[in-house]
Amino acid sequence: MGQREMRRRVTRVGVIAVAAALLLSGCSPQYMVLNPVGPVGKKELDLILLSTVLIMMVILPVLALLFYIVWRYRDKPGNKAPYQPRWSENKVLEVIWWGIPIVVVAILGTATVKTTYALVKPPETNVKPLTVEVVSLDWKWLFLYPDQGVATVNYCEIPTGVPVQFELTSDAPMNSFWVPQLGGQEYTMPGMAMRLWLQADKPGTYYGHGANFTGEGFAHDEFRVVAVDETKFNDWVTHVKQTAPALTKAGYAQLKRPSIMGTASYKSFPPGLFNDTVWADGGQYMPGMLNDVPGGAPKHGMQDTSSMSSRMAQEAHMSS
Amino acid sequence: MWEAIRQFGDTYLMWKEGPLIWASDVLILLTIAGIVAVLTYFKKWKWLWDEWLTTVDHKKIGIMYLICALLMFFRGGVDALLMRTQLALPNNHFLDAEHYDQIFTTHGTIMILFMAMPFIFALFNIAVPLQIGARDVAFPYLNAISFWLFFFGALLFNISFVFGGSPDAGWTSYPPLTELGFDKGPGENYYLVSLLISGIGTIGTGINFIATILKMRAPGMTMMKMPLFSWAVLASSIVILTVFPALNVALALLLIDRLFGAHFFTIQAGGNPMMFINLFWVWGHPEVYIVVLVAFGVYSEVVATFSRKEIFGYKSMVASLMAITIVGDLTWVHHFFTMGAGPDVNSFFAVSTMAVGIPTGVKMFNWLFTMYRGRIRLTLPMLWTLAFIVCFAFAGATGVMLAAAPADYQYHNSYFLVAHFHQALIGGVVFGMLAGMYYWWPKMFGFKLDERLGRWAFWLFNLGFYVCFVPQYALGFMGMQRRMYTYPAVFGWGPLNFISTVGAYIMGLGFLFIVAQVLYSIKYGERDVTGDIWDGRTLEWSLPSPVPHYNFAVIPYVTHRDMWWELKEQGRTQELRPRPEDIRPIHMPNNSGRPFLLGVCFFVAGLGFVFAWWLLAVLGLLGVGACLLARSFETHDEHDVPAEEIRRYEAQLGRL
Amino acid sequence: MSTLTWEWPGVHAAPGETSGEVSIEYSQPSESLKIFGFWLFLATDMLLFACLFATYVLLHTHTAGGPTARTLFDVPGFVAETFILLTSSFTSGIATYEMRRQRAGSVALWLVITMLLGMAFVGLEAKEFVDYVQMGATMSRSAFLSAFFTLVGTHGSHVSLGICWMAAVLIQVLRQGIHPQTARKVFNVSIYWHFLDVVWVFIFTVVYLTGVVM
Amino acid sequence: MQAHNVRTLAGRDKHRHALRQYVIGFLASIVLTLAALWVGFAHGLPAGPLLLVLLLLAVLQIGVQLFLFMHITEGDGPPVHSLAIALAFLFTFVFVAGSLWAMSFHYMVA
Ligand code: HEA
Ligand code: HEA
Ligand SMILES: [Cu+2]
Repeated sequence: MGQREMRRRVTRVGVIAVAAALLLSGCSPQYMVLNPVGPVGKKELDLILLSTVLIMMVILPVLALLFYIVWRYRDKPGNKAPYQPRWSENKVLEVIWWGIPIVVVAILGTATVKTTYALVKPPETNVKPLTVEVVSLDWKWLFLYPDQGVATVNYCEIPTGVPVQFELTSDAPMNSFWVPQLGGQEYTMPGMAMRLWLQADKPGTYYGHGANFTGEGFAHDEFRVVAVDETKFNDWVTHVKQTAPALTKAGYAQLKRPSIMGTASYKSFPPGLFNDTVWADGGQYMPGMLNDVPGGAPKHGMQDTSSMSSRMAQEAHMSS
Repeated sequence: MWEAIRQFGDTYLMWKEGPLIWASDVLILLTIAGIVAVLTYFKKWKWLWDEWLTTVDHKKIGIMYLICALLMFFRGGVDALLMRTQLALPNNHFLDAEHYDQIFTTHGTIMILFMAMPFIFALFNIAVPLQIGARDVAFPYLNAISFWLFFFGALLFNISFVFGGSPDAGWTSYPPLTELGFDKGPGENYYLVSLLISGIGTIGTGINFIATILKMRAPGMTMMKMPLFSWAVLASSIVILTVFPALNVALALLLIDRLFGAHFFTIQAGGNPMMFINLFWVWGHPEVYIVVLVAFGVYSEVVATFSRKEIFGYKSMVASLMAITIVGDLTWVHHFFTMGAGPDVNSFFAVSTMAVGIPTGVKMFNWLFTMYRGRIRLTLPMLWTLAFIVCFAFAGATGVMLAAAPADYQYHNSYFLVAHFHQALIGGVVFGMLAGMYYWWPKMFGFKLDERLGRWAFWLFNLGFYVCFVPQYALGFMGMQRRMYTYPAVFGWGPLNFISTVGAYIMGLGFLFIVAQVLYSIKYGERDVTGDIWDGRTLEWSLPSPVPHYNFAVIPYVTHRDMWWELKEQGRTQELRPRPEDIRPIHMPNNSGRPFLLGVCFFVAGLGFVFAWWLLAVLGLLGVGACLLARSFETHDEHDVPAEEIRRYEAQLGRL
Repeated sequence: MSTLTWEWPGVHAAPGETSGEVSIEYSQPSESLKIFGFWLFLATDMLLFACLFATYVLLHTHTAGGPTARTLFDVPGFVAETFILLTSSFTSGIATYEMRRQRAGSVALWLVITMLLGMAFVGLEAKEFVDYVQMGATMSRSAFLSAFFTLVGTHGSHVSLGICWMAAVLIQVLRQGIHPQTARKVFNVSIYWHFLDVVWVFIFTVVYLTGVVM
Repeated sequence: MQAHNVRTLAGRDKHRHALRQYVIGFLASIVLTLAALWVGFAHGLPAGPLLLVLLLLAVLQIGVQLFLFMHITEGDGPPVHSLAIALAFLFTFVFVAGSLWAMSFHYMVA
């Protein structure tokens, strides 16, 4: 094969790859990450775009240079381009290319740090936030509304325009709570209560899924976040309170068994269920938790070893 | 009796599992029978033992690593094709969840630990002693041990599929999913034990090559005259030394949890599963630099050779290697930005991660400017190198995008990540290993690999690569998670997945061309009569191909960086030919069967640990102890090759 | 002579360069190479302990209602272990010193003393472990105890291995006297021993002492 | 074996100097340990400074072992083994401190 032809092919593959990437990542709503509906997702998208632009500003010239050099200095009889086999040092050039990446990293680093700190705060401060406690189970998602007193499985209603404080834990192997259109994910870990701020600005039903592998049922570990305006949200709460059954301790134990299920709603749940779960899975040792409890003593359970062995029995049961 | 056999078959041989397992069983038995038959028919047992199993010669050990790496590439590749077949269509049921989980786990583990690692060790062994003008590595016996530990570790991992069940919790194997409470099978034990065994061997290799490079260079070869590939191996070995202990500790602690009921990572009795994740990535991130740095070394050699030009900015190249070595060890937390360690932690590790891009970028520019004002020959090694620059620029770009912590909250565990790391691992490491293989193949075997078939392989593999992995970036933006064995149709992930699968098959085709190329070239490949088939620059090209077992009849005195090329320029190549009167008897290490035996003992002990068959474990460990003691009492492990013999041999090669 | 040109920490004295003389363990390239390899091994071993220490520090308060460091550790016991190990580090140093003076008999004697001290240490530690287990403080009682037994046990098994290795070296010294190869072995085994002492100092400080006083 | 070509060491007092090093090292290690015990038990320092002092004493102990016992400064050729050990200390610090920092989760929901 001639070298020219080969070169053309290199170019073609490169161009197709770039074009495909650009075209595909279009504005179609299928691209959830690129079509955020809340301030958190938007901030993250901004950073994604900034990083893409910055890095492409370096990468694309590099590739252009590559193609030019290979074409110009190919080993072909009669090539008139200069040949200097000992030209191997140039201070100015080297300073330039130590310098360019440093500048880019400095810019991107600053933006990253800013966004990182911004995302641990509520996206909006003058609206009273809603708190939703999330427990990932094998293989379903339990949402508890401490202020409303209701609970749901595999779907989560939230009011639009209100920052939502998700408190995350797991009562199964570690998972990750991800609603791409609202914003990035965070792990749900047994024995820990993590915080994730999200907010929906537009009503709609948004896809959510466990993002960290949890075993056999992982592919079906899906849930939905339903954003509605505030009055509809309140109506929904009232509706659940009137029509749904209660989640009992026994019901929770049942729920915890590994299984795949559809959605469910509960008009109430055992008080302190979230905290109990965190404590039972080792929460007493987590540094953040100690602040909460004077003297570091746990609020609930998990002091005597009998409950520990019962947990082991439960786990053994779960795996069988 | 019959009942007992049936029960054994059900529990360990998994006869109930169905055709996939039966087919594998049959395949394995046939392979073993075939190997035994061929060896017996050609009366090759003694040859196998004397020439290969007991060898301590770095060149042969290198070749054995290479063969294993290619075989494992095939195994991992078949896993990949199985996965891609399952994912081609939504709601597909070609594989069930259980098998899919096992397959992505073995795919990832094998590709990184049993394909990429032996591949880099193959190149370490083949090239380093020759490049620096040494007769062997610093510790040839240890080198053999390292190989056999890797070999038996890999064997143990591979038999899991047909004997007891494969691990199925991902190559990262996070607890508590991998704790006994959730995962009772022996599969996870296989993962832990086999990685531990090969991990010990890897540390041996790291020690060996640091010692070799720092202490065994030919006289006159100062560090700043050393070829860049050897520098890269030094960098990679330093990383091995600093981080492999972390992997071994993580694995050992999880094993202790599983076998002895401890609570490091359980969620009862105060265990903290996050610590495993932390320790795993203390190793896991630098691990990717362990492999890619070696590839960088290959590219540096190839670019200079095939541009017929000195490497540009040698000192910067060395500095950037060392910078990546150090800074690369400080970035591990970027694999769990989403754990919520807080903005301070995330900010620090985000910036340190991006900082690795700085020295890497310097290398990119230096490669480019090595070609500038050179004369570029598009041979196979050079083609793979050029393809690398394109591919890795994007891999690095997406890496830097991932490093922006808040953006990573959106990419993490999605197909965007899968695409990033394949681009880095394939575009960075696999391309580099193939470039290195093509480059040094004539040195190893005395003939060149066929260019025409090689070009087919190259274009197919490259085309396949982009068709396979570019759509995966898009899938990431569409919210598709990794490690899903199936997905519904509603999200529109189907078409892109289908394209991706097609790409994977094209890559498979490319791989088949490589196989064909090797087979074809064994018969018809261009023979290398000069020993310098590429017009090379460094010392290894001053030797005949294949290299005599003592490497250098007379150790050269090095005066220049690209010594061989320099002498060629000045018409002084004769100086690197041995003169009869300079030839002295040479000390060479003796062959030994003990490293192989040690490997067997580790294997036996390993099997004991996997199934908690304690007697077997103790027996194996006693064997290990016995081998070590025997070694300690060995006083004479070298022999002299008489000067006369060397003279005769060199004369035969036409060098005297 | 190398030992002797040492003046101040950080000042490197390359014996070959300064006086034209090399101490015996460095006198053959193949042996001095092995010493270098062994230093590298010590470097990785140090990082192995680093990971175990990190795990211990993270988990040391995770007692799951079981015994805590303060209630468990027996002060005279670990103080005795510490002094024994410190002394053995000294005696193994003397073995090196005698090795450099090429006195095989004396080397053997000091190695034996070191081994005996080592055995006493391992014995005490084993007794300590048995006591704890009898009190119900087993490895599976709590994460703290898992980490404790693993960290201290790993050190203990290093010491035990060191004793076996030292025995092998001892036999060779007795049989063959001091020559570059045996000298190198004596040197390596004794830097290994000092290294274990370094690790112990940290176990003493981070595990035991802070465990009982903080 | 060239065992006997090796020149035996010159000068008696140089030997004595080496021996003195070992003895000093031994005494230092004992004294440092006693000091640690004393600080720990007899002195009522608050937790932070106490830990600091104890760690400082431990670091001094390392110095004793490395320089007085392990001959870290000796060798043939450039002191690369000292460099290796220094690097190991650096990464020991990085991995321990880094791991504990990453695992401290200060921003959890309390
Ligand atoms: C050989 C393998 C390899 C290599 C070399 C890299 C290189 C890099 N990787 Fe990648 N990575 C992996 C293999 C690799 N990675 C794997 C296997 C995983 C996932 C494992 C799993 O979860 O299973 C992963 C995951 C991974 C993550 C975690 C994502 C997540 O889990 O959510 C991150 C985040 O920061 C990351 C970043 C980077 C960066 C910044 C680099 C940098 O080193 C890249 C540097 C290169 C460049 C930047 C390009 C060249 C430079 C220039 C042309 C100059 C201009 C540069 C600048 C302006 C900066 N990688
Ligand atoms: C060096 C490392 C390396 C390499 C080279 C590859 C190569 C490939 N990988 Fe892999 N991959 C990983 C490392 C690597 N991978 C890791 C670490 C993971 C993560 C695992 C985890 O999540 O735990 C992963 C995960 C992973 C996934 C994600 C699975 C999931 O999350 O669900 C996918 C999916 O497409 C994939 C695909 C491929 C493909 C198509 C190739 C191709 O390049 C393969 C090319 C094909 C061949 C070389 C085959 C040749 C064989 C034939 C032609 C024979 C054909 C015969 C029959 C089919 C019988 N890989
Ligand atoms: Cu990484």
